[in-house]
Amino acid sequence: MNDNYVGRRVKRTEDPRLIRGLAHYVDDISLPGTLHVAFVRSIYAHAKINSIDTSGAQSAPGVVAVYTGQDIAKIGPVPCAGALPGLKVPDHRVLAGNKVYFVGHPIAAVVAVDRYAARDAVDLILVDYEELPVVTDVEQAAAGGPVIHDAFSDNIAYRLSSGEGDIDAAFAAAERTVKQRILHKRLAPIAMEPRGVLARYFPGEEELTLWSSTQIPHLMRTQVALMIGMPENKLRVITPEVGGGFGSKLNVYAEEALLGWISMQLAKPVKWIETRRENIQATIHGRGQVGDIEVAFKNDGTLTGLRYTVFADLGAYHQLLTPAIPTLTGLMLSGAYKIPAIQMNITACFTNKMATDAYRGAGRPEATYVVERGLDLVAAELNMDAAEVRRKNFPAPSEFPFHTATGLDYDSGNYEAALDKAQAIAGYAELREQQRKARDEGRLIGIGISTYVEICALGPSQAMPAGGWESATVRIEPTGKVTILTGASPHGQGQETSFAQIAADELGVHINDVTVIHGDTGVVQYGIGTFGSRATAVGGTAVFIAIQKLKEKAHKIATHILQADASRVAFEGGKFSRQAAAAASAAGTSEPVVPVAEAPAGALPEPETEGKSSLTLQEIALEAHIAKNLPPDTEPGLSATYFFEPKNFTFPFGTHIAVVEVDRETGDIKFLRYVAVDDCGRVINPMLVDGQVHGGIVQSIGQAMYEEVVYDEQGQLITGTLMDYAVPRASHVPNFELDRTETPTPVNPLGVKGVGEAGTIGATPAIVGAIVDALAPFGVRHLDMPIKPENVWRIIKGH
Amino acid sequence: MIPTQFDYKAPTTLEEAVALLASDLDGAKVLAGGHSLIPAMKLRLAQPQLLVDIARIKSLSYIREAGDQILIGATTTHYQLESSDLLKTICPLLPACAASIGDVQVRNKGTIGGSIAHSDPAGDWPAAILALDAELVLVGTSGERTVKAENFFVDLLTTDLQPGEILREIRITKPSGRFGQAYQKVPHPASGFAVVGVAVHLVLNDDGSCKSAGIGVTGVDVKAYRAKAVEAALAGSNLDDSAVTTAVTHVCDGIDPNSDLYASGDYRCHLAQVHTRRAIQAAKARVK
Amino acid sequence: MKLEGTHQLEAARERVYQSLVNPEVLQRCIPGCERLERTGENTFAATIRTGVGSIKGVFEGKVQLENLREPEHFRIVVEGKGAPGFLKGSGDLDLAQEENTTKVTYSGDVQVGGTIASVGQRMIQGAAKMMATQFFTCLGAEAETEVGEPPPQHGFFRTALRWFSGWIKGLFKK
Amino acid sequence: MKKAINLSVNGVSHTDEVEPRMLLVHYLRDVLDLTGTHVGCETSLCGACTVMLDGQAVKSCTVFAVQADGSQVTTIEGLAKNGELHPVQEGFWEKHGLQCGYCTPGMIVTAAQLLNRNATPSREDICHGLEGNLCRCTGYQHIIEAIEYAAQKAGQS
Repeated sequence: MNDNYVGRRVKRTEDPRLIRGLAHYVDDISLPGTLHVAFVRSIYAHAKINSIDTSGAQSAPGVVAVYTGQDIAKIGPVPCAGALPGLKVPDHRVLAGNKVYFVGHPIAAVVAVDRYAARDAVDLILVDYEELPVVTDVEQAAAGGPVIHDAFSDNIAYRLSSGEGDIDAAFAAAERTVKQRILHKRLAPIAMEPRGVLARYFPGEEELTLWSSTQIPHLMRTQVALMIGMPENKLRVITPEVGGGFGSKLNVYAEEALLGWISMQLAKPVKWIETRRENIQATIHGRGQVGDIEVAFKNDGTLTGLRYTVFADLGAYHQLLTPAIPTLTGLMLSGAYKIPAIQMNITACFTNKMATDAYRGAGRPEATYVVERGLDLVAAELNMDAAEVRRKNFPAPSEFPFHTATGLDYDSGNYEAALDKAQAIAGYAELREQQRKARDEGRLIGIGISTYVEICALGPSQAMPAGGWESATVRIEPTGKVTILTGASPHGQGQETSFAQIAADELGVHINDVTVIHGDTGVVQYGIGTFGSRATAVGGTAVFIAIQKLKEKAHKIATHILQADASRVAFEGGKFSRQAAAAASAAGTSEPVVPVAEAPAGALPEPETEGKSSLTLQEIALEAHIAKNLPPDTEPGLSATYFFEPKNFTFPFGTHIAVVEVDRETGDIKFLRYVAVDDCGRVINPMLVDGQVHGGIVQSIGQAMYEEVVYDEQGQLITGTLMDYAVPRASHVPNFELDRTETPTPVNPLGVKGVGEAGTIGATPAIVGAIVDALAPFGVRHLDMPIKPENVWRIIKGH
Repeated sequence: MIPTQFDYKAPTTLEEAVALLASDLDGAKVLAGGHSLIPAMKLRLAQPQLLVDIARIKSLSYIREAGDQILIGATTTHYQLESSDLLKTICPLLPACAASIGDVQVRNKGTIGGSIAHSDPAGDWPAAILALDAELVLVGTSGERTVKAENFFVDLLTTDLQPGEILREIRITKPSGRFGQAYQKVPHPASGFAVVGVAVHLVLNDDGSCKSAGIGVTGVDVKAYRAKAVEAALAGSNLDDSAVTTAVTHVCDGIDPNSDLYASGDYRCHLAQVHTRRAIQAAKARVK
Repeated sequence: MKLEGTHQLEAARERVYQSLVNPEVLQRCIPGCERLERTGENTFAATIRTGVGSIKGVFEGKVQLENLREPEHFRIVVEGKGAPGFLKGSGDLDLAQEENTTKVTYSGDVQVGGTIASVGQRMIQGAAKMMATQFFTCLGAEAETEVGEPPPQHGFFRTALRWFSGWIKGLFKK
Repeated sequence: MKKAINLSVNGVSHTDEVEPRMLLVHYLRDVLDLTGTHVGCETSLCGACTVMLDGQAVKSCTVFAVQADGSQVTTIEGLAKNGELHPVQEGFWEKHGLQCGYCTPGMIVTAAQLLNRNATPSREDICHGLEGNLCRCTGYQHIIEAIEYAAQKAGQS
């Protein structure tokens, strides 16, 4: 492969429209005559609906229609893809029936001529509620509590135990053990663009187009088609610009199907744009686990067993992957360590809250967090250095593929190299020395380390609810322009650039001649989507292999036209050349050597290939489309499609080191340093990788220090706006010192592993570890997130 | 996100504004910068029938000296106060307090009068004007009256402004002699409102002892208040560390502190003590 | 949210009790109560227009008196629903004669839901505190009014409120 | 109840009748079809809707269109002049100051204001200047670098 683009800091091709305000998110698309939808949502966490009086709204100015749970019987249930044995699946309708189960549960939809009229009419709908007992605490839900769904006898959605090795023997024989109860509070993903849907039905064509802010256009098309009973090939989902997702748009929501259905009822375009309050109430939450971590180990720090017994707070209904998320935690409980016996016991329960589901990391941050907290506890118990106890338990690079007691085979890794590098950058030994001196002066400095492994490139289809592959089509148009269609529809990750980098190098063209198209099921072949740090490792690989297929065909055409022996025609520098000539043209070139010519106005040029010793891809593409001089039995056109099915996940890893200082008087926590060395395999664009890591770390800072979705005992969501739900700001974050090691994966030919979630997985334990370490002089070994200054102050005050 | 309907008037004189307010004492609200009122309207927690926009009354936006007083028009924006070279020289507490409000966009549009009239329990201005012992000029159909800042704040979001009255001007006695000022604030990580905010105005005697202290505290109680016990303890003291540390223990005297998700009442009072001390020390260090 | 506290009122226990369970007094003292119509022996339909500062809402609901044991105890339950959400409050009041005064001890619970719960977290405690203060300040004034005197006027409340707002220190415990 | 307003947006004069309650951001987006200005919260916090109103960065979700009557508004669409990117726009592109791009117009307008008032801001100045803008993707570091780049670039020219 050429390396003109791959591995370089290439500026994003999607940016010019975004920085000029010319990009289009769902709400930026306006169709003539669009009606607007607003929802009446439950203000109770659990209640019976005695009646709904919509008369006031029906007759209000501008109102076109009002729909309630009685009107939508023909719309199928909101889908759940988690197929676990014995899983209880409540009947989840797009509008509430005779009961509401959480604050924000949609009850009625008002359709009006504009958003102002729709909002006004919401206040005119009178719902007569009869309150029912509420259960918000997951352990109470498990223990009995008021049963939420009449169809079931209790609130336990499923129980599951997993793991390998003899866990009981490990604990029975353990020289030492530690145990800690750990909370993972609920978090709100808060994509800056809330969800939104625009639906337009064409009654003549019997076709429906949905513009939706989603991470999974194709899966959504299939599911919505099933829900509203429309042929899938008559439904087109278009994902315009998506303003962030973080897992929250890896879902099929009630509103998406309902808007499509309403558009069909009224034969008009209808639009709904989520408000931020709706977003916090009725878009999935992340995390939500309460568990006990137990670690068995030897006196020298060698780990011998790990058990995690956890209650998972699923919320009132399943969304797409709700029940699957806690099982992902179970997969990653070996962390970066050799642990011979591991067990996870899940009790997953319904509560009167919004569903939890995939939020950046999705079950894996929980695993990394409990394992890393466990390692810190082991270190504290043995009075060992936090880095050393980790180093002691790493598998060596030669031990890969490394089989874990959670049933995985880690692809490749060199954990010690990342730890060494991070320690060197941080000046770890000096930091410890500074810490000692500071403590002598009465200052509270803490150093936290996390050596994480994550599971990415989701993933082999066998391990996924439905389809873990990704698709790509690569096409060279008659004018020589390169078009890539990817199923991995991005929402900020920059695939238009990174995939174009791969293609430009592979095809020897300029990056500006490559256009990456995504997010339109009417244009792009079926795909899966962007989540689980999979876009480049799975989707990028699909692009790479599709290009190889395309080049095989081009090679065949080139051989025919050049009238050479196939073995003597080579592709180099963007040209197929007879070998003698190839050597000459291969001389070191830093710029792409075949800038694709513009097509002359009016007509395609006649191929001028007579007597040439080499052919550009453009020339071959033109021949392929004109099709007058193709080898026998060759299909015209020059395109290739590939569906890449990975054989394994990938396992990126790294070391994060956080240094904090705590204000002894106020409990304020200040970052002094933050060092991260991440290994995500081969890097396509280091600038994009850094961006992913920065963003992830800051979401971790949010989780560790600020963020928490709080429901009160009555199930009222009291962090309902960004006035109370604290998303980190610029002044909350330190300057990040990033570096990398690069251990390619053997799982895909690009060697890339994935990086989208590394920050949210690797950083939280380092930050919490640092704060706990700062408070170690007070005997503190663990604190639950978010760690607010008041928590810290109470500890200091208690001493 | 979408307020209920209302009527809107933008008078160009104060007299017109007063008359408009008087036309609907219950339903009319004054709109200045709108940065307290519009957020409440967007959540439909406030549903006024008529907004009287006083931002177009040119004569209400000014910062000027008059004799021994500083006069500030009610629609002067936070940013105008923050960036006023005059104030930086003669009363730096005001620009310092302004700079800590919300964010740059809020400061560009929000006004000192709007903030004071709204009397948010965690607003910044009330602390500063209490520390400076400001007077507020209120105007209504029956004329004008002047209220001391400490009598103006009555309760949660409740002031001495009577229906139909408009806050027209803030008057502050120009600091003189050897004085130092400081504003210390712990912003809420989400809203930016003061978890605790402490404004200090210290005047020293020639021997360095404290002649008088004005201390305004916000965020702690349902309304901003003057920490009179602290002021009293400081007056006449030599302002050394022990005097200050002892004085600040009184900052919550007589207060039942707010508790919310972010900070309990205990912690708030503790923070109030720490930041009152830090603000006093900073003010002392700034005495020229 | 729990609230509890004690008030010392300058009146005999029977007199205080009678004021407390008198619907006319309740209407005057429940902040913003515009209508209180008897619908049963001890239940009333209520319209409450209340709020703080510019934050206002109209709540339709009911007021109920329970567990009446004259002159020592009763329970009051207030419920209202409106566009900003709902609020529910209940309190047990115990009255004890102490020489010429009556000590009213109460403990209660306030719940809010809907918009006010989702956006008003920061101020709910203060608002509840303010309203409870208004309620008890008013009740105190009512109970201390001599029989036959006209009921206290609004202006009196405003003044009293100012003085009493500092006085209920320790009233609220979360 | 509608009121007539006249304002200049990106140098173009507009006259419309609007309900007094129409927010400036909805006027810009729904009436003028200038959709580069975004809505990200409903509590005047996220800054996605930031525009310049008479040269001052404001949150257009917290201004009624009627309040802007007679004013000059500059939105993200009006920041580039004669096809040339504003230095802050260039900085965001150069330094990868955006991912999903949703907060970006507000960030850029706010940063432009910041540099208008302080040509050589420190990292702290920049963070303080961005208090009113939330970004969920970038972790801010590249945004800060983008603004530093723009400051340097503007300083050179």
